[in-house]
Amino acid sequence: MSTLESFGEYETAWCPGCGNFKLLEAVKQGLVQAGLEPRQVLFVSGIGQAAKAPHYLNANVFNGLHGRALPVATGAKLANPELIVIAESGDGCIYGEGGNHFLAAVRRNIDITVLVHNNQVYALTKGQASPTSDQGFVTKAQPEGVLEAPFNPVEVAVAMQAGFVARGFVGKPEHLAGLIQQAIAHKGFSLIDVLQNCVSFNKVNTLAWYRDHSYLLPETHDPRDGGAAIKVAREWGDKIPLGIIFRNDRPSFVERASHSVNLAKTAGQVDKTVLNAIMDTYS
Amino acid sequence: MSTLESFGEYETAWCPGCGNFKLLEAVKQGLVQAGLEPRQVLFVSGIGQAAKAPHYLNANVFNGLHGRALPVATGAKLANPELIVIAESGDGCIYGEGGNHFLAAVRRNIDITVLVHNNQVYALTKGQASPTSDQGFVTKAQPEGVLEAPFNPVEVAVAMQAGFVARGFVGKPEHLAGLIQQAIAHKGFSLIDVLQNCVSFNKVNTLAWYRDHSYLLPETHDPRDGGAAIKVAREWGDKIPLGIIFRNDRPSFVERASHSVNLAKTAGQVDKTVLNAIMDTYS
Amino acid sequence: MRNGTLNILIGGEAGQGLVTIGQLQSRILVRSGYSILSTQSYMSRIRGGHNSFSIRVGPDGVLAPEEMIDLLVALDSTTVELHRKELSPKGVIIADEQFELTGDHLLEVPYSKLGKRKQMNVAAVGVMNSLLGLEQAVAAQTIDQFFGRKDPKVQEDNRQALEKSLEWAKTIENKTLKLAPVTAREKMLMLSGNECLALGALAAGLKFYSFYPMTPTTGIGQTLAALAKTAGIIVEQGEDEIAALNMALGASFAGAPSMVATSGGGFALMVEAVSLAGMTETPIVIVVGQRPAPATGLPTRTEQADLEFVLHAGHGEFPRAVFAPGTVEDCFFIPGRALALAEKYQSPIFILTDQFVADSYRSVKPFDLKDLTPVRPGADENAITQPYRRYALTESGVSPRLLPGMSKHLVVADSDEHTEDGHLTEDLSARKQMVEKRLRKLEGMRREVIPPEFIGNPDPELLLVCWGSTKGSALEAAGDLRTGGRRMGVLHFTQVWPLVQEQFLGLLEKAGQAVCVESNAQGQFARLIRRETGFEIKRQIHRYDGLPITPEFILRELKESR
Amino acid sequence: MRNGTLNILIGGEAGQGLVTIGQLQSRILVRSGYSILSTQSYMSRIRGGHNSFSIRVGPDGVLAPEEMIDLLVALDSTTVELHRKELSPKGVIIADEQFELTGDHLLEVPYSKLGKRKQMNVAAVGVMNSLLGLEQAVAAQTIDQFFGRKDPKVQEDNRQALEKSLEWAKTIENKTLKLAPVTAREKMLMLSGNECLALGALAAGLKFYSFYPMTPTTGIGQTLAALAKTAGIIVEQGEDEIAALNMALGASFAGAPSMVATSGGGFALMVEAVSLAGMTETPIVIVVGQRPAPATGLPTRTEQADLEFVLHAGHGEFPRAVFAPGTVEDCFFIPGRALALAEKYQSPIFILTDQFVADSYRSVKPFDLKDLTPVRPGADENAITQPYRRYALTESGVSPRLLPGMSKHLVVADSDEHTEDGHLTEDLSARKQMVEKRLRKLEGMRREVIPPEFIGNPDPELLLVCWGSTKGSALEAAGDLRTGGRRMGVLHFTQVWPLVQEQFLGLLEKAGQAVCVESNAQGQFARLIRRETGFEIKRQIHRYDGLPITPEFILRELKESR
Ligand SMILES: Cc1ncc(C[n+]2csc(CCOP(=O)(O)OP(=O)(O)O)c2C)c(N)n1
Ligand SMILES: Cc1ncc(C[n+]2csc(CCOP(=O)(O)OP(=O)(O)O)c2C)c(N)n1
Ligand code: SF4
Ligand code: SF4
Ligand SMILES: [Mg+2]
Ligand SMILES: [Mg+2]
Repeated sequence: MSTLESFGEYETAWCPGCGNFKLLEAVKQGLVQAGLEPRQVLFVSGIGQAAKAPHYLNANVFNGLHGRALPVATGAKLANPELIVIAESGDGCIYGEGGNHFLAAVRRNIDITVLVHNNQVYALTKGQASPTSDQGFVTKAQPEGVLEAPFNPVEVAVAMQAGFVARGFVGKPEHLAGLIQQAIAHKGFSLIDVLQNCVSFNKVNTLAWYRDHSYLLPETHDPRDGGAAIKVAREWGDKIPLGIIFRNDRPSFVERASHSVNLAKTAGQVDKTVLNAIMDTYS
Repeated sequence: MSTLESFGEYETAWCPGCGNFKLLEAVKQGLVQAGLEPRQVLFVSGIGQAAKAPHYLNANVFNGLHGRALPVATGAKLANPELIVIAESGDGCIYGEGGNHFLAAVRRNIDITVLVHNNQVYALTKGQASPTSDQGFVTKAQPEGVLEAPFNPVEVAVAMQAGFVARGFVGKPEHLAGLIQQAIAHKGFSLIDVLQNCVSFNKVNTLAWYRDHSYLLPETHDPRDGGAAIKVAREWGDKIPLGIIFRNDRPSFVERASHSVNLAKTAGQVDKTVLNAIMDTYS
Repeated sequence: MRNGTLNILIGGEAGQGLVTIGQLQSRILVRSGYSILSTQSYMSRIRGGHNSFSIRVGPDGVLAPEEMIDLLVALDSTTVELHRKELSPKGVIIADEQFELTGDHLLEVPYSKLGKRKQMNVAAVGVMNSLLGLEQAVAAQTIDQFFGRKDPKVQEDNRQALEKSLEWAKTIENKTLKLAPVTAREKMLMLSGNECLALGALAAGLKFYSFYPMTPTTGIGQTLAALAKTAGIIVEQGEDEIAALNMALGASFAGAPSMVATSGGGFALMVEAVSLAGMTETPIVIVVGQRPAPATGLPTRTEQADLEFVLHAGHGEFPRAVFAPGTVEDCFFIPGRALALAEKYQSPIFILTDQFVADSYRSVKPFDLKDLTPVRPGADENAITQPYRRYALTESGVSPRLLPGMSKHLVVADSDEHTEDGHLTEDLSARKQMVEKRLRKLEGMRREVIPPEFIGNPDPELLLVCWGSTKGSALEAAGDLRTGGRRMGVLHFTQVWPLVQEQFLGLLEKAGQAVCVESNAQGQFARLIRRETGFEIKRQIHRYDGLPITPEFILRELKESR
Repeated sequence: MRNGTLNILIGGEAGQGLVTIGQLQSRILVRSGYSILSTQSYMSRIRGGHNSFSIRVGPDGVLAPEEMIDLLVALDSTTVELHRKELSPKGVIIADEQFELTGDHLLEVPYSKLGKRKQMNVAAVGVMNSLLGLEQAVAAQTIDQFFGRKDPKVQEDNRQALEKSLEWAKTIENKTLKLAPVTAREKMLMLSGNECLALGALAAGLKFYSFYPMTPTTGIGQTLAALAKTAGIIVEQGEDEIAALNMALGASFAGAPSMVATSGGGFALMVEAVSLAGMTETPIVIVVGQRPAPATGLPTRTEQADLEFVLHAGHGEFPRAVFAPGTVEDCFFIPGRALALAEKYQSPIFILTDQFVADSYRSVKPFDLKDLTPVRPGADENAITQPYRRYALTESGVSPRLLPGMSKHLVVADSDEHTEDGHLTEDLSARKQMVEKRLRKLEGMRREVIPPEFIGNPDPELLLVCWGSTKGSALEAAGDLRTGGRRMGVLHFTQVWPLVQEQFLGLLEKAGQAVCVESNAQGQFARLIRRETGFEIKRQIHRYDGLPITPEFILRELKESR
């Protein structure tokens, strides 16, 4: 049985007061609750402050390119379906640079968990607008304020019938840990969008702001009710819902595939009889 | 006043029976109805069978890369807001390779019209699955059938509150021409997803299939009613809605910008007094 | 009819079934014991336009495509217009009598009387077979198999069309096209470059293949997709090329020998992930099928203009190797070599093909699969010294690669500069060591380079230098000149990076004159040789109109540009 | 205290305000009439870690950064630990007395008594100013301006802190750090490489700039964004780098002189669109700010390892030019040159900078803007021969570029191979002509190359060859050796492509020994010179640990590696 200690304790490069610390704790907590050992888990991240997170715990890690966590995670899961694959990165990374992969991963319903540190800003590059930045948000790159409508990942994921769609908040780490545990348990694509304060570059959507503007979904919310889910998913601003917003049980990509294999285990083996038969078809 | 003849008549490289022919006619018709001259219009396309379309009429054309019609169109519109910019390409181009730009263009609400020849297949490369291919669709690249859930562009665009979202059908070219005219007139981002039969590579979603599975939205459908729109947008399969599904009047990107310029007209001019003042701030 | 071969060209519009006729006829020839080289020339459209399928056939090895046509099978009258001028003096044009053509060399076929409209393909094959003097049984059996036996009605129609057309053709008095009989009829396979790449990779232990469709490499993915279930591999179409390569890197990291394929434009999108493979030291094989660019260019034609691009793709410095198969057979062996090298040096390894070799069919001897050892990813867990460090500094630059979840150790890979344990670092002395470690791997790769092949007179007055798919044409052109009395040599590179000058510089210096032959406009390989050795190959032959370099092209250029 | 300069290093954690102190002190020095070169060294994090800001100052031109420190301003005790060994014999460490440090050279400052916690920055500046012997009025005025005058309370606190710290520092008996007085105090600007790139482009008529944030070029976009409204330009953040470049191509096509900037990894994503610019012949300027790679590498450090990558980026063959500013001043002039060249030759033009030059501040003379002629896109409609053909074949390879909607003609641009009118074609002879047309433009570009600059003894025994930002260090190192009695030369390339060998080969051959100095591991520029001229620069100095090449580094390497 793993414990919090199994996942270690590392020095970070984050700012004091950053929401990432609580998020990291919640991740460890969620892994423990899920009963996972470090070696069973593969974290795949992109680039950004959020994307450093997997360096700060014990697990297998592939820290790749900005925006490209999802395809790497998908490839790893396809190759070795026994790995618990968690893609963890920032809002800019997953919804911005990686937007196309986000759409594809939802459509594939690949059995990975995606954990987005959504601080509504590009933090590592010192504060430009991200796809989730609110309209009017002023930065050095957007001195007149953001003109684009913000991307609501939860709404798009629900509209696309993603398998498991949830929102967490670093101000509620216990709740977040529970979401993580459930997302991992879900067979298929799981998204957890996490409200995370950035003390250095987002002075609007602060910890207090998130606390004041979010609410826990009541027990009466049925995440399997698509109609209700899309309404809740649309909420943002004054009333940001936290919890599992939508879920369904459509079979995951691997479950739907016509043949299933663990390539990491069959690697190194080629059946020469099969191969010869294949070659013969070309004669 | 332009006429159908103003837009010319060209030899094409399409297959006899392809839905693209009717689509091309509808485009010309729509332009005539919109009262536009060829020189006022810029078509931007990507790569694919659909993307060849702008070569077959008189207008300004930028035929760019597979998947990249939207950013080119955006740049051109920002530089010269007087141009009527129409991005025209295939489902693979706009929703597949170009998925991230699709999301961004909707968010930007940039005043361009996007015309997607949606034949649910990659035709030019001889028939692989596209993002809109139905689940189970068999191709040489997907011999066991498509495993992914299809992308419903209309649904995602409505969920993201795109300015103007419509669906047309090559089997109803007059109706389609009307949609095109209205999309051009709309100030802001307009999407027209067009059901287009591919006689060579999509033997499932044929002209007859589309005819049998689609219906014209009744007059009672109010495209400004978001709740109704999302329900209608979700329809696919047996009942595919045709018409304007959703629209709103949030100001376009250029309207929201703090300063508006026609760069094509100011190019070549630099105000040296302003420049000197700027330089002085660095002393 | 160069060098005892015969050249057939089947021409028509896209969608008229000329590929069917071409493949069918090619297979019949191969099964009849002949050597063939079939090449395809097609437009970027699905119907209409003008496409062609050429089959060069002979009793012995066919080296290269030929320009002159001995037998022109015209499915439309445009074909006759376009290709008549290429007809050899004794050449024959087979065309539907309904075209009502005029002129010499014509053999007008009453297709409407030989079978139904649908059976015209078969009838054309029948007429050809008769002219070529092939055994009827082989054709009959091949046709049967080709169209499947599902529909007995179709099968019967085909049989009848074949018989009627053979019958009709018997009356033709033309012996010039009769093929010399073959001596020993061995079992041969008919394979395209793309098919060989797919099968070669499979045989070498490929487990994961991802792609985004792009001419001319789509065929690799489709060949593999058809076999995925049987062979227990995974083939996945990505949402774009960026995804295709990143996905493959994820799969490779997790333990699956992985490959992707694309063309120049798609590869352009993969460039960032190439650099990622270099930094994370993740094995990957990348096939780039070249076609004329820039940008979309001529999507269905051939060129060799992405050499410098592939050689320098990716930001920063890291080792790589680049193979360039010279023949369809090479396309079978190179993937195995590439997968093994990728695994051994944990680096991106490239296979640079082009539309010409990718779409060419050849008769090849069945490959010997007995001694193949499939690539086995990852290091032995038991040989690991504690604590496990994914990027341990070693003399060879190669560090022990374990697979996540497959041992008791945790595996950490990082795209940032990192310490030996894989965690990101900003320690600038660690940076220096890691740069050096990575680049040391190039030394090992240099020791394993496939040396260039030298064929010809040991002391040539003229040395044709070439790489990749131009090999056959260079060999044939050199052969012709040798027959004409000149001392000729050919130096062909199947591996174009790294270059080991000891393997070839002497040959270049010794030659009376070296001529570099490349399908590009700037002489990219010649530039590379100069960069690496200082040797300037002054005389160069370039082709960049989208067609493959032929022996005749080389001979013409040699005459003109002296 | 090399060559009459003084070197200040301010060190501390990210977030402690050391950039504020550094910029403030730099500006005060510039306003006091001194020459400066300020360089930044920082980690890829927002708080913590160890960053530094160095200011090298002297009465005359400062050429390069220096390693030895004369004045170390430590905002934390780690700074003292890390940098003590770099202190010059008479150097001084300024540190908070509360650190309770021990050892020599210490000047312990009672910051808590000099002002509030927030005013520590100002107090540090005050102490420095006193030691350097600068006029108080300049400091006071600069501080006022720097922090703005919005909050009178803060302004008052700042003034008091400055006065108290000056007061306190008066008591210090240290004359070694006193700067020599300047003779003529001209008005100077203080600008970083990034700022110059932004302003230079603006002055040259830039109208559209798109980007996706990436170190070290984010500053260009932010500088332009702040000025967009005033200057009437458009600055747009793309959803990714692919969008950034494609957007800029759209804007350029429509008539806006356009530029993008990124770093290696972001540029990797732009590569396909580079090829698109080549094919569609759309003018574009692309700034690539180099940093250590592969992959994410060391995001905030410097390197020159993307030369070969940029030179060959994009599938297929098309002309390009590559500039590499040697100084911050160059960063002002090069964008104009690049925009003009891009427009004239309708091609992608590159500016290759690096983190060192991008983040360095310099005192520069105000630029003369009088004679600037902003780039004017497009050809004259009246000079067009009918019918308008966007890609008309011409002797120069340059065809008349009209702008869509801006004339009576229709403009058609195509990424496929095309005919003169811009429509896609599969005519293979048209292909050949278009390849040749596009490549002919390179001839024109060659005629306009900025020749490399040669500085030094006409007949040098040692010739330092360099490109881009290493210029200053090479010059200073050469100067030192010349002082030591050696005949030295420096050959610096501000434009690294195309290379015109007549401009430099003679110099290389004449030199006793040539040494190529580059911030990469493989000697990329030396390889390029060999490829183009056959001349092998055997001796090479490489740095690839992320730090800029300094004069001392060159001198050490010259000693060691002889
Ligand atoms: C291809 C590429 N483009 C840009 C960058 C620069 N970059 C690094 S992190 C980042 C933004 C990170 O934002 P986000 O993903 O929201 O993470 P955060 O830092 O806010 O946690 C950017 C643009 C990069 N590393 N690679
Ligand atoms: C970067 C890149 N990848 C792949 C291709 C190959 N390609 C050309 S068209 C096409 C698919 C076209 O599909 P779609 O956009 O649906 O257009 P259609 O042909 O169906 O009209 C692909 C994959 C390309 N040209 N560029
Ligand atoms: S910059 Fe923002 S996101 Fe990054 S560590 Fe600091 S507070 Fe957290
Ligand atoms: S392949 Fe399909 S989409 Fe293309 S022209 Fe033919 S029918 Fe139309
Ligand atoms: Mg963020
Ligand atoms: Mg399509």
